Amino acid sequence: MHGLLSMLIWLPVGAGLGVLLLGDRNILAGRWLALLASLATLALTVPLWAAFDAGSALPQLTERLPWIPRFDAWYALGVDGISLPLIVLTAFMTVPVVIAGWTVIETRPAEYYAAFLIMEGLMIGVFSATDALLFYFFWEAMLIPMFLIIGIWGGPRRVYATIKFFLYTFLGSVFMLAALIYMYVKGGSYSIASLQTLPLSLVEQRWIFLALLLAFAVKVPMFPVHTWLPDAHVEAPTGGSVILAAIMLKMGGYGFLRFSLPIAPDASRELDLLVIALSLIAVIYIGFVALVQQDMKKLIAYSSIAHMGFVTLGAFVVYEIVRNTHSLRGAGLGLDGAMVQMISHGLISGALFLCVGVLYDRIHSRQIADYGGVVNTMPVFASFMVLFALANTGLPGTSGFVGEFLVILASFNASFWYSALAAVTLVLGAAYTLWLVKRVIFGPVTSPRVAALDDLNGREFVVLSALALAVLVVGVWPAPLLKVMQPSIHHLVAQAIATKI
Amino acid sequence: MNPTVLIAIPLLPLLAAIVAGLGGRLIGRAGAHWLTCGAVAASCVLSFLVLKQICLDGVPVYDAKVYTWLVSDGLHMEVGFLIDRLTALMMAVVTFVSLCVHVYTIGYMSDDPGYTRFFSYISLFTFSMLMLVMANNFLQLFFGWEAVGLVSYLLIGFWYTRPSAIFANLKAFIVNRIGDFGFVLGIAGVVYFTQSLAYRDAFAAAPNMAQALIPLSRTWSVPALTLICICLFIGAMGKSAQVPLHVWLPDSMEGPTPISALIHAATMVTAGIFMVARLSPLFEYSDAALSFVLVIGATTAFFMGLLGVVHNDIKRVIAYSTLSQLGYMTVALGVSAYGAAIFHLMTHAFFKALLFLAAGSVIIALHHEQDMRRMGGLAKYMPVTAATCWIGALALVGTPFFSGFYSKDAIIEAVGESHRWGATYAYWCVLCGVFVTALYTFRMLFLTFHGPERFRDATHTHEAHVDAGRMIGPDEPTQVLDDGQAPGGDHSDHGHGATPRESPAVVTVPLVALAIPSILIGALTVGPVLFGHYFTGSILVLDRNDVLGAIGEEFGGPVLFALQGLLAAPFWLAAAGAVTAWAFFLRRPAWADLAVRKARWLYRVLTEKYYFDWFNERILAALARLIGVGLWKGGDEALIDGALVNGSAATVGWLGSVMRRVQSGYLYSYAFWMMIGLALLLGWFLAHARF
Amino acid sequence: MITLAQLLTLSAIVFSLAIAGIFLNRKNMILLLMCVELLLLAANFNFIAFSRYLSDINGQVFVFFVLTVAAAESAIGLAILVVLFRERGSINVEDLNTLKG
Amino acid sequence: MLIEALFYVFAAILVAASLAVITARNPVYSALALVMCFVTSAAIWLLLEAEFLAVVLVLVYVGAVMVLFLFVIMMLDINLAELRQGFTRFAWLGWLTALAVIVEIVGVVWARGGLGIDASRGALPAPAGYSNTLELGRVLYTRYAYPLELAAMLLLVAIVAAIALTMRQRAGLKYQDVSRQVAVRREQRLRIVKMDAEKRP
Amino acid sequence: MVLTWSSVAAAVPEISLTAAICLILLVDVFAGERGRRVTPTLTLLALAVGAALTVRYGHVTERAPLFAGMYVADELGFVLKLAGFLLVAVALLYSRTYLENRSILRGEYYVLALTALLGIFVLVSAGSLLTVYLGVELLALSVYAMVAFDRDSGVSAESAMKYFVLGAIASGALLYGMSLIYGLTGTLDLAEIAARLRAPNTAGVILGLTFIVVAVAFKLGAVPFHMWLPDVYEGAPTSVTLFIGTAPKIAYFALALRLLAQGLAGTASEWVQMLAALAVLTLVVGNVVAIVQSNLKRMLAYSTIANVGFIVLGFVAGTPDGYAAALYYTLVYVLVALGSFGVILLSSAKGFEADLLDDYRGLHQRDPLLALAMMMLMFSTAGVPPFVGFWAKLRIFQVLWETNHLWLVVIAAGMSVVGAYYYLRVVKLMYFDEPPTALPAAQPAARPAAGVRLALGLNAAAVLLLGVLPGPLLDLCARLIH
Repeated sequence: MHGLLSMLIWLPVGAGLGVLLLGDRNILAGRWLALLASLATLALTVPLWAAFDAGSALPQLTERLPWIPRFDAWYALGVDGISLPLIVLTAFMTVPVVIAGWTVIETRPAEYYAAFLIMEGLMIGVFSATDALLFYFFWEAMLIPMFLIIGIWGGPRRVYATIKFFLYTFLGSVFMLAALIYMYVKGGSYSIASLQTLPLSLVEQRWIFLALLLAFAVKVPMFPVHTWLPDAHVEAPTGGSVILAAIMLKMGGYGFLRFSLPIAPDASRELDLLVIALSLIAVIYIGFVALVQQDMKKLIAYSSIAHMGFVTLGAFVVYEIVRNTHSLRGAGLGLDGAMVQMISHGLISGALFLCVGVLYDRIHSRQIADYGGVVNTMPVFASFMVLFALANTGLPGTSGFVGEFLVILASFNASFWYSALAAVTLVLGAAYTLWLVKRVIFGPVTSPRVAALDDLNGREFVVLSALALAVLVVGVWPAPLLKVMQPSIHHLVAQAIATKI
Repeated sequence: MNPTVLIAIPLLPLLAAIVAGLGGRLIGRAGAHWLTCGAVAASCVLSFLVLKQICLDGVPVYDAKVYTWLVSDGLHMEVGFLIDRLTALMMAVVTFVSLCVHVYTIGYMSDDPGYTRFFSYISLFTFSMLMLVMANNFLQLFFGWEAVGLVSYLLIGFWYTRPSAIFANLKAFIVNRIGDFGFVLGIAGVVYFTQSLAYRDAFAAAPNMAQALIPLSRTWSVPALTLICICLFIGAMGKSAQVPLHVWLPDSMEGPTPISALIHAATMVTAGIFMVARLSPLFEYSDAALSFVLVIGATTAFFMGLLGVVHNDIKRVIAYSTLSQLGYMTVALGVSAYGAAIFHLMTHAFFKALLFLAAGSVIIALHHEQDMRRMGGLAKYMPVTAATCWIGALALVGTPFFSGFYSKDAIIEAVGESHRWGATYAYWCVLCGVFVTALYTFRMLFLTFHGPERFRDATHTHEAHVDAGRMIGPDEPTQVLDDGQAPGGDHSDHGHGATPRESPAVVTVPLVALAIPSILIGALTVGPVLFGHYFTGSILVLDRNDVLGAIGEEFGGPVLFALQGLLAAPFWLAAAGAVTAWAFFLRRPAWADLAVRKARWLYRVLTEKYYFDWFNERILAALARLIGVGLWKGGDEALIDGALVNGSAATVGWLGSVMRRVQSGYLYSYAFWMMIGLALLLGWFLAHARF
Repeated sequence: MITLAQLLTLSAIVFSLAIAGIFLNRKNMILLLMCVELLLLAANFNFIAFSRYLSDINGQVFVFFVLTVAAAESAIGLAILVVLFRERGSINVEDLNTLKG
Repeated sequence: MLIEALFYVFAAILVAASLAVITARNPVYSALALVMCFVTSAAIWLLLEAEFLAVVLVLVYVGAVMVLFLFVIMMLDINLAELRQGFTRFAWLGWLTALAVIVEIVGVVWARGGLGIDASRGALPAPAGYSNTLELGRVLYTRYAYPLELAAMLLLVAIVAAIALTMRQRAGLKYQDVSRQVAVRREQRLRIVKMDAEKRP
Repeated sequence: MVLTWSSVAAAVPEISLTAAICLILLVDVFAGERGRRVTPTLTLLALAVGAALTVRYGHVTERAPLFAGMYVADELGFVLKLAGFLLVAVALLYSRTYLENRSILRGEYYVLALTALLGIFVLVSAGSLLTVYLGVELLALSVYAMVAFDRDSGVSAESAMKYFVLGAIASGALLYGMSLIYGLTGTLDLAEIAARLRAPNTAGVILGLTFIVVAVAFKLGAVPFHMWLPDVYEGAPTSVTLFIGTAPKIAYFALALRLLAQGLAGTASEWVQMLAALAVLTLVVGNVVAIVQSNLKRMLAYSTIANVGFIVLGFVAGTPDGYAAALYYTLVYVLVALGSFGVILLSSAKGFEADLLDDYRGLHQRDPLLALAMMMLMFSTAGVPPFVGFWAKLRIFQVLWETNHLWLVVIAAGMSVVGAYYYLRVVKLMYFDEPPTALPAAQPAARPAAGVRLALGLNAAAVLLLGVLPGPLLDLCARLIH
């Protein structure tokens, strides 16, 4: 089906503009338009998945129109095994966000929906662009709606948080842009495929790698450039947190896979220990930090950082594997793990933020201390929350397990210690997540406010059920997901270990 | 073997669990228990069918995948079943005990509002445990491993409004996770060497792995297999509650009693034992790992048993007993007597489940009273319970002809036979353990079923107890369930003065059903299971390690074995323990008080459970929180956010406020800066110009 | 004979003194306008000197235009000065600092 | 030789007058010093045989511009006493910078090869019958027609700007508007009232 | 020398503009009070006619010298002049209500605007040092007068005075430099100068060059010759700020291009270094000081300085590609500045300047269109896609890479992040903050016509459209330079 990707990008964007035009006065229509558009986008991913040939590593369903002939920049789209799951994830996660905001957002609802829909389109654009300039275009443009979402509908410190978010990401991206332009100047094309094959000296690669690292590390986020995330999450409205955690962070991981490894393989090899060290610090350091959080969203935000540490670890452990074993076995494992971890984390963290949102909508507090014994008044909600919490701890049978397991297996190939340090998350993750659950969900009812809680309403139930289902399906049978990625990951491994010098 | 049957065995309980869990309101309480009991009964029947096929019909070992979980980088991760004698035995034990517990629960939980939820959980547990034992690969093993942990977590915290329960379940999960940490590493190590998760590939590669080294630093490498096995065993330590990861098990008694019987005595906690036995082809090649296993097991066996002597909560006493018995099994593993370990596992499953269920029966009869100091003389009110409990206790202490005797004696003999490093230590531990076992077991029996009737005491405060029960640690806080805290179970109107009545049939029938194998199973199966070649093909024992084989050469049938046992040290030690218990706790309670006073420090150490909990909560947890706060406030907030992020923002702002001062508003200063700029440009470029 | 170097030196001195006058004077705005005239005079010196040196009339034409511009410029400058004085009642350079930072 | 001597004399006066312009405390003195600058400059230009410009300089500058300056000084009625204070303590820095620029330029001018041309020679003597004015006039209206038009526009701008900025009609101020006076019509000034003659009682 | 129509047809913008100036001046003088109302419309009409005539007659594709080489007609000039017509027309359109509310809606204002435009045209087509100088002065003198135009405003007069004095120093420096260049090359013609100057250059040439660079830097607003800019932007009536923030930038770009890149091409190796140093200073000072401002006009002034830093970087590249990038940046910047100051103008009312940042609190709730437009403009200047400002920055980065200026790329990139902060601050005020409870009492005043708001909307839409489809304008800029 030609133009499918374009439709995926522009349908939500167009619908977003439509909602904006309808305005706050016709918000009922606007809401339904938003919901239908997000559902339609999700529905469009079905033919996308169906049309995708899982046997090929090449970009598929490609579209190519001249955009800026002067720079040889094209409006070029395509999906491969790495971007396809992320696109589906994006389309999937936007629906709950739209539904979750249904009655909650009272100020400027039209703009709220518009922002999310436009952002959805832009994010799909990021994942489907096969032209680096187009990629960057979407990548940056997406900051604007998120900036507004946090800033307008956020919590009390929203301004600080959103500006921090914007500047942090902007700082990273600007240097990525500089690197991309450098390569364009050198190679004469912005096509990602040609950037990947562009011969670069080690010095060049090193600089490019660092520039890209800055951009992607901020987005992932990696220690020590992670501090925007807790603030942004805490202050963002529920939908904002969900998208931020579920999709935006994935762009960093996606960037590593799409740009850093293939474009600067030699520099990646040279500097892989840096990334691995930062990843492991993320897992452990952030795990400890998460342990002592008083704010639910902050805790989940920190947990996101720790989990995303597995993505970067899985991506870069490849080089250590080659160095250690002089073979490639286990290399794909790490990358597969990184990919699955991204998808899974998208589902789980999104679900957890939605759960917090459910509570926040009722009590208007995110402080753990304000809760306790929620299970007594909200048993159905409690079941969901416990499920997602357990998924967050990487329980087998949920999606959270798959990625972590693969990455741990892979990193053992590199070094026992990487594997051991990464596996610490089993303990720390369980500790901070379940401690949260213990304090919030279990126990006797601690306050009259908790006693007055109503259980999930229909909308919330549908949303959380869909997510729960997704978490379980990916956990119980991840094979289809892996199958789709396999050729692309193989291709990526080959690119990553090839030398460009 | 029919794969459909095999799939049905775990799947039936799963489906029942899902239906009962999600549709509990639709099918109602009766629907829930009929459904789950039916499902478990069906899988029990099927399991026995499988056992029959394997043992009697000589059906070959089944090893095939069910479905491919995922394929990554050529590594096939599958869900599949390995059905051999070991598995079949475990399946039978698991489903049978589970069935008993299901039935028992109908009575035990009858007035609990979480009735359907409970059935859903235990069915889910049955599924998970079956998946664990039926696995043919590490992935599924780990899957089941974690799943049983999950259900254990849910069930310990079943009464989620009780702070102690939700504390206990969190503790259980985290401690288990520490074990899993090792387990995962072990699995990763196996995958590293074999590129496969399947047992058969790992077993095939074991001799090679035994040669390989894993570098832990530039200069220090350790034998790969030892490292892997120790890692795997750390997992087992968590699940099977070996020192020092045992701390969760006593606390887990916060869960309802059927759970204690099913999960924390009979099945789940033995998963670690099962795992090591299952992986015997790996462990066999690493003496160092086995020595490690041996020492850990021996320590657990003796020292945990000691704790049973001083505690008053009936369930806790049985829990410490479980710890100790698990230690025995571990010791057996450590001396390569895997068969003995599994054998003990099996017998222990029956009699320990029996003991727990009996204790539960007592607890219901006394309206959720668990403190033995408020029991006594119950035998005449609850004859069936008392009788079955006695049977279980006799089995536990290893009375000849009872099932426990065969398994335990085999272990002790095997340890005595072994020459592995640490075997001597282990031997003394297990031997003394026998005395200790008898001591706490009979103490429990006497305090509960015999002696003065203390349950009529209406007052609740411990200080009010001035009778014989007081002598054991009046200041010890016991886990007593306050009636008001049991959800829905409002027993306060029953009054404590009422005469306890024997429990209903749904409770007693499972007791009897478990009592029978507790007596007989040992004698019936010791020959083939322990000394025959039952486990050949399932468990690998290298010839040089084959202690059971050595003992087996002298084996002349179960009766002779028992008669020989009458003459052996363990029996007399057990008898001594029983007598001591009789003397101290029935005949002369004052002696016990005296003993406490004489050895106050020892008593203190024991009541404080060797300070493990104190260390974990006060030192480890506090340290973790301290590190967390330090990294958060110091690292994230002060250093990164404060100094780097906001610091650079503030620096730019400061720079701005300084630089704006240059823009002073005075025309002459503007002109002056232009002149300076001109002069500098001229100076710089003329200095570099060509003259 | 007057050499080119002499003339250029003279103009350099006048030019620098003119700029120095602008930033050394802190009181009187009118003086600044005068300094501007001096500045243009210095430039004119250069043009004439080069024009004569090169025997090229174009330089002198340039001076002619500069003189025109300078006249226009001083007219506008004085007009602004008048407006300023009317508003502020002062032509003190140091009073001219409401806009800053 | 004489020309050179005269040059030195005028140059010295020019520099001194320039200094006086920037250092005088009274703006009137400054203006007069500036007149001196222009006059000496004109003299030097005469020495250089740029007669037309020398004349124009005196006519336009001394005659018109400087008068305008003096007119404004007088008109604004500035409190001279207040303006008397001179330089501040950072003045030395200003002098130093000015000196630096002078040194830099002069250094280039006098250095060997600094300009790339021989700066030690003077103007070539004008050919016989050479008329500076004629030469200027010849190019001004041909080659420089376009700049000349622009110069006209510039002057127009100056006129418009000066008028726009300074001509103001203050409310409450009585002034004549000649065009309105001329354009006045009878009806605006004169109302003829018809009224009946008073009746005698 | 015979003047024929065909020989001056290329100069039709200047000719029509001069005619329009005279016409409007006369109409304004003789039409009396009622006629004054006609002047703004007439001016817009004149600009439209001028543009039309230019399109019809003034389109040259080949470089052609006119008026003895004093005037150079080329396509660059053609396009820039059309842009000038458009910018001045829009600027005047935005300004009308503002002028009315401040009682400075007078014919002279429009005449001065047109003479300034004439100065711009002269500069754009300058072929000789003399015409450069005259263009600069024509533009500068008109603008000085415009800045002081609000005679009731002390700050206006103050800023005009500062502008005037400093501007005079700059033109003195320009003249001084020109005199040296003239003396050392013997010609005033830029093409001729370019032919005679060859690297390596003598110290004298560099001496002259430095003076000229200083003057150009002053006109552009590069540090440390920028000091007039914030004061003038803040002090001038907003309509004038709008004016000087837009069309003259084109002229100053042309100034830099004609003088440095074309006339003094032989000294490129020197002025590239000078400009590099100035560009770094400009980027740092502009961005950093903008952060601490509380007046929006002043903040935008520093933002202008920061943007000038980027334009100068285009010249630092020293290649035609670099000049094309600078041209593109200039056009883009001017478009954005037009919109931003337009927002200020449209937000203001009688007695309410709307020039403080705090005046924009909650603008989104009071006037969503203005807020949306302003947000788009701010993100554009910050260089965030999908707005056109992104491409401008990208272009600059690109030419810097092409010429291997690693450190300039790093500094420019870092400074864009710093810069983003204060643009975000404006968005924050408009969108995240609540409007002040006590709004200044609205006085009966003229409201901008719907058409003006529409124009502003189109202005913002153009920023988006050019951002999504940047190709044509990029191509145009490249073609004009090459």
